[in-house]
Amino acid sequence: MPVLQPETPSRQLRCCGASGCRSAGGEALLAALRTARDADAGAAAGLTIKPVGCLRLCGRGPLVACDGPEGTRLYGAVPPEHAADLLAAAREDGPDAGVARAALEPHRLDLDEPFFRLQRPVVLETCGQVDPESIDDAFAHGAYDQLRRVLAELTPKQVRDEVRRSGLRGRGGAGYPTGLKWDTVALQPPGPRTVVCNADEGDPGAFMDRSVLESDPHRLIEGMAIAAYAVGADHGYVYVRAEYPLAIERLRLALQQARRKGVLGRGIFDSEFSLAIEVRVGAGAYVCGEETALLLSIQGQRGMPRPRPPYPAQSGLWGAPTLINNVETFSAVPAILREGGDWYAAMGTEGSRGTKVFALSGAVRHTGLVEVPMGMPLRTVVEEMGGGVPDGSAVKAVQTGGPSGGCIPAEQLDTPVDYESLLSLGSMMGSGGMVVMGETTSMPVVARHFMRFSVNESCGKCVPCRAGTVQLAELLDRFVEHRAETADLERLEELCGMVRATSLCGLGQAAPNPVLSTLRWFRHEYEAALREPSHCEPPDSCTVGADGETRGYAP
Amino acid sequence: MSDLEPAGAAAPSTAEAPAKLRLATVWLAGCSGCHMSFLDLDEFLFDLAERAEVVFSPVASDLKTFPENVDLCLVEGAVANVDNLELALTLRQRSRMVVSFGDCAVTANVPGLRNLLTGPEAVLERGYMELADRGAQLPHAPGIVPELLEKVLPLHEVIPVDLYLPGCPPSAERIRAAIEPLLHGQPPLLEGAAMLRFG
Amino acid sequence: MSVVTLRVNGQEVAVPAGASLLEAARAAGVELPTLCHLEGLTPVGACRLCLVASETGGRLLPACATEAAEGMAIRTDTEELQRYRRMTVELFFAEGNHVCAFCVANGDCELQDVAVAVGMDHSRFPYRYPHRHVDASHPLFALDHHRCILCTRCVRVCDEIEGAHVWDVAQRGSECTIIAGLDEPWGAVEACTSCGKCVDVCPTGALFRKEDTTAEKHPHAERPEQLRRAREQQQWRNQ
Amino acid sequence: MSVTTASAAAASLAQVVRRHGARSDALIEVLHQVQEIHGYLPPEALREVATLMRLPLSRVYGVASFYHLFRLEPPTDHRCAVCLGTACFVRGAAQLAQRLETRLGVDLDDAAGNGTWALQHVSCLGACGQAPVVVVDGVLLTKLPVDRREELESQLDAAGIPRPPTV
Repeated sequence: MPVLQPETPSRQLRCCGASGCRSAGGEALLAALRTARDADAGAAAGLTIKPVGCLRLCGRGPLVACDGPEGTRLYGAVPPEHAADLLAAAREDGPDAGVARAALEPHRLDLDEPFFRLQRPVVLETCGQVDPESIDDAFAHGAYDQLRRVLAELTPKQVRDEVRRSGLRGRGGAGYPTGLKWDTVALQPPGPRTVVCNADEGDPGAFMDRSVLESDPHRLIEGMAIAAYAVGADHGYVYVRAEYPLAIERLRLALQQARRKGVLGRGIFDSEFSLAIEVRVGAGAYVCGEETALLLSIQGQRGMPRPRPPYPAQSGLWGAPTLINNVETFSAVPAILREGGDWYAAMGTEGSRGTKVFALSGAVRHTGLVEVPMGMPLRTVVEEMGGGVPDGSAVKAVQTGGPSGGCIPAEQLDTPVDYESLLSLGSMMGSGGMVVMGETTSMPVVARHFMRFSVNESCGKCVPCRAGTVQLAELLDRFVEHRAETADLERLEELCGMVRATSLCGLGQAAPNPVLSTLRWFRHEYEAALREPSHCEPPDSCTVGADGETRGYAP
Repeated sequence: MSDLEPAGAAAPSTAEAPAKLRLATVWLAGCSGCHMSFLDLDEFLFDLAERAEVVFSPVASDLKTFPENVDLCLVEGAVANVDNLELALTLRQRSRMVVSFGDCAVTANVPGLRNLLTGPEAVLERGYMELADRGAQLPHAPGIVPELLEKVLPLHEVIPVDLYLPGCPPSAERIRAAIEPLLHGQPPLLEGAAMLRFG
Repeated sequence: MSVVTLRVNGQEVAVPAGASLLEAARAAGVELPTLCHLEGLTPVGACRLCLVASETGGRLLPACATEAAEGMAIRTDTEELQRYRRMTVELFFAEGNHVCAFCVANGDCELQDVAVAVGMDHSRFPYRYPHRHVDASHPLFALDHHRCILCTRCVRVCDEIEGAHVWDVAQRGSECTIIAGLDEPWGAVEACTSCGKCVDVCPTGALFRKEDTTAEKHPHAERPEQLRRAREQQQWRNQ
Repeated sequence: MSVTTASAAAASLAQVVRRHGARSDALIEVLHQVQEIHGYLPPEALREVATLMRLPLSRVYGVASFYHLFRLEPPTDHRCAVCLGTACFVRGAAQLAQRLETRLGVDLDDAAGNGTWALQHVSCLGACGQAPVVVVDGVLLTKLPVDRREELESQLDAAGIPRPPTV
């Protein structure tokens, strides 16, 4: 199914009501549309104005999709003054339709553009189609069909087999095989188990999970419920970062609706299976995306990671085996069960099956959400779909994996997007943020940006991360301020290696990655930042800077 | 390090007594305790005098200018003011081997505590104004009273250092264990609590 | 009691099931440097000094917090581990205000000891001189935050052995600090029983008795283990 | 705070704790709600939470101070948050933050600010498509023209951010 185009097009206006478009004035537009419709009740009869989730091209928000038998037209950056035009344009052969469409033409977005055409919606298949605040609309789009079928027809083991067959790997960043994780939890000694959804999407530049939560929360709930059934859990938590108020609101509403409709609770769909799901809201700590920290935070404590093993699959919440997956992972499950694991595995590459959602932003013409098959060349995503740098200059690098990832240089853009390829380039898949950088971006400055992030977000438990990132940020200051020496370059690399190898959790272990990857691909920028080797002749010629900076003696 | 031969010995060996090693000791921002400990070497000082000529030292020489061609220079104290800095840069240029001698040189130690205040102004304000019983006045004598650096630094943050001899002060035994091999052109073994412990 | 067999630096050792790699190393006669770990308290694996390498590769393992498993083979002193340990100690020194010369713990300080053990003769990382303070509000004891290395032994001994939970860690990252109560003066926290266990286990001169001056502090790091054993085995029960 | 509102706040605090059955794992939820009542987490409220939830004081403070969305100081009347997420960063957020610091006469992330205004950073607001963005007293400003000084200043004027007093 092509992206954004409903199977059975009825006459409707779909307005994006997700955060991206809201920040661009989506609410005002929706209100204007409703006012215009009410003012013109007769003419607008039979026309639905439907708030939906993300329509992908966030940078051109607010977005409105105009559906009719002749197909779907998408409009972007529509000011509320155009509300009447939108209504007119959506009406069949109204006398003003042509005029209105002409008036809207500057806002028209071409759905045949690669940005839309090359998408392969699986996780996002209903995102932008379904009203996220209506469980009935979700039902109409097939929500909970798979849960019903699974409970009636499949054993937990059959469900896990299907997921294993799909080759799905964790979409939170590390890419651990999902089926294997489910098996590990399921095969623990008898006793209570818990499922946890990690919705603490903290990587700057990543907003995939937020979009799913805001666009179709029922898909996540269904995925979690299927997982809970598959591993034998009767309790679940969704841990959402507090910075996502709209996502929290919609998720809470969806859970309430699901309980009311008997999709959650005791004896779901007349089976023996029961499940309760609670929402836990974070309070501003990136490290809580790390699973052991997340579990402590759910338990009302400081989110400080602990050494693994034991893994949460063995000993998690309150010591019980706990399955933790992220939003996108759970949300892929309903489609996998509907179409079969083999269907999913047929997409993507040998090691990385299926599709992946990316949030494309930075110095790129088309900013927004894309879901593509794994293995698509990075260049296709960034240059074709993203349209390259807005001023037409060349892409310098693409940052993936957030503060744990790295910068991939332009000359490596033909690399396929999959877990192993990105790792081999010194970056990582991460949760799916993809930030494009143009020629003007300085790499030591980028590295320092991320290091400061890690300094700020370090929990402080282990020394390499708590103190090492601070020293790394200071070293990077020297490069940014052109007062570094050759010895600083060695020290930088050595300390990066140490922090990576010795930190307790993934945050610390990955904190040096932005430095190491920029050192690998843009070393010349660091070398150019070395200050001129000084040939100080004491006493006067070696000046002491105002900051008392006195290094730089070269014997 | 092991090639530390007296500067005078570079020439083809003759039948004469081997040239003496040119030794300097320097006192930067420190309490002179390391030098006192040095003097505690007692009779070893005689052995030292056999092998080395003290060419610059606050305790054994009247020279005011740091000489050229120094073989071994022990530096006590941190780098706290412009005079310290100037001397540090000079001695590095004119010495083949520089030793950070004692905790102040190695870590900035007690002199470094003023780094807890932000900048020299705050230090002077605290010392000469806030804590003055009477006649509070900031010292200001350009060219006479050396200006304070923004921060007190350990020696190795200013010049490359070849050897570190921590301790506050390093005991005479530790000093001897470090110097004695150097006099014979050997690198000392700086390991274990006897040689390394701070404080 | 079941036993697991493993190799430490090539040497076979047998330890009771459930023992840590640290215990296994000791059984093999290998002493690993530690700062946060203390017998009798829950291991946290925070100081990273006891990291060891598995011969089969993979991530380094904190020996204090990793259970010994049958057939494991670890190395405790590779060249890489030695480099990392030295850097770790340098980072400790650089992040606090550790001035041994006039410290109450001078001469009997675990931070000093590990510096010697890893051969740290100076820190390549600039000292940061953080602004910290001294809390001398308690009638018997004082806490000098300048010397704190955030090992959390005080937090754990107060929680796990004394049961008072006076201490905790506040803030995060490089801002982390040990607090009493609601970040109050120690002397104002009613929960404190003045038992002094936190002072006994502090590896540096951060927690000390007020009567002690330079180089006069002598900790009692063995106490948590003694107390725990006595309690669990009811060694000191009357009758 | 007057006596009546203080006791009302205490009563609602007790209600908040009761709603969670005083379960210790609800501490973060409870703190969120206490902050909603007071605008921040005053020490008396934290003490009350500890008592009602039967938790050590230091545990409550440790948690409250770990999470950056919890405020331990009363907030300033006006607040400005600048997004330093990567997408905003690539589009000049660092310069924007500097500009705001100068304009308001405050240091970034100093909760006390200048007494009236405080400027904080946020790591990502998820408005990456509208980068760079700033939130002024809850209102989102998008696509700020960092490179065009005049235009930027007038947009900041319009958002109510005061200019520094001219000397």
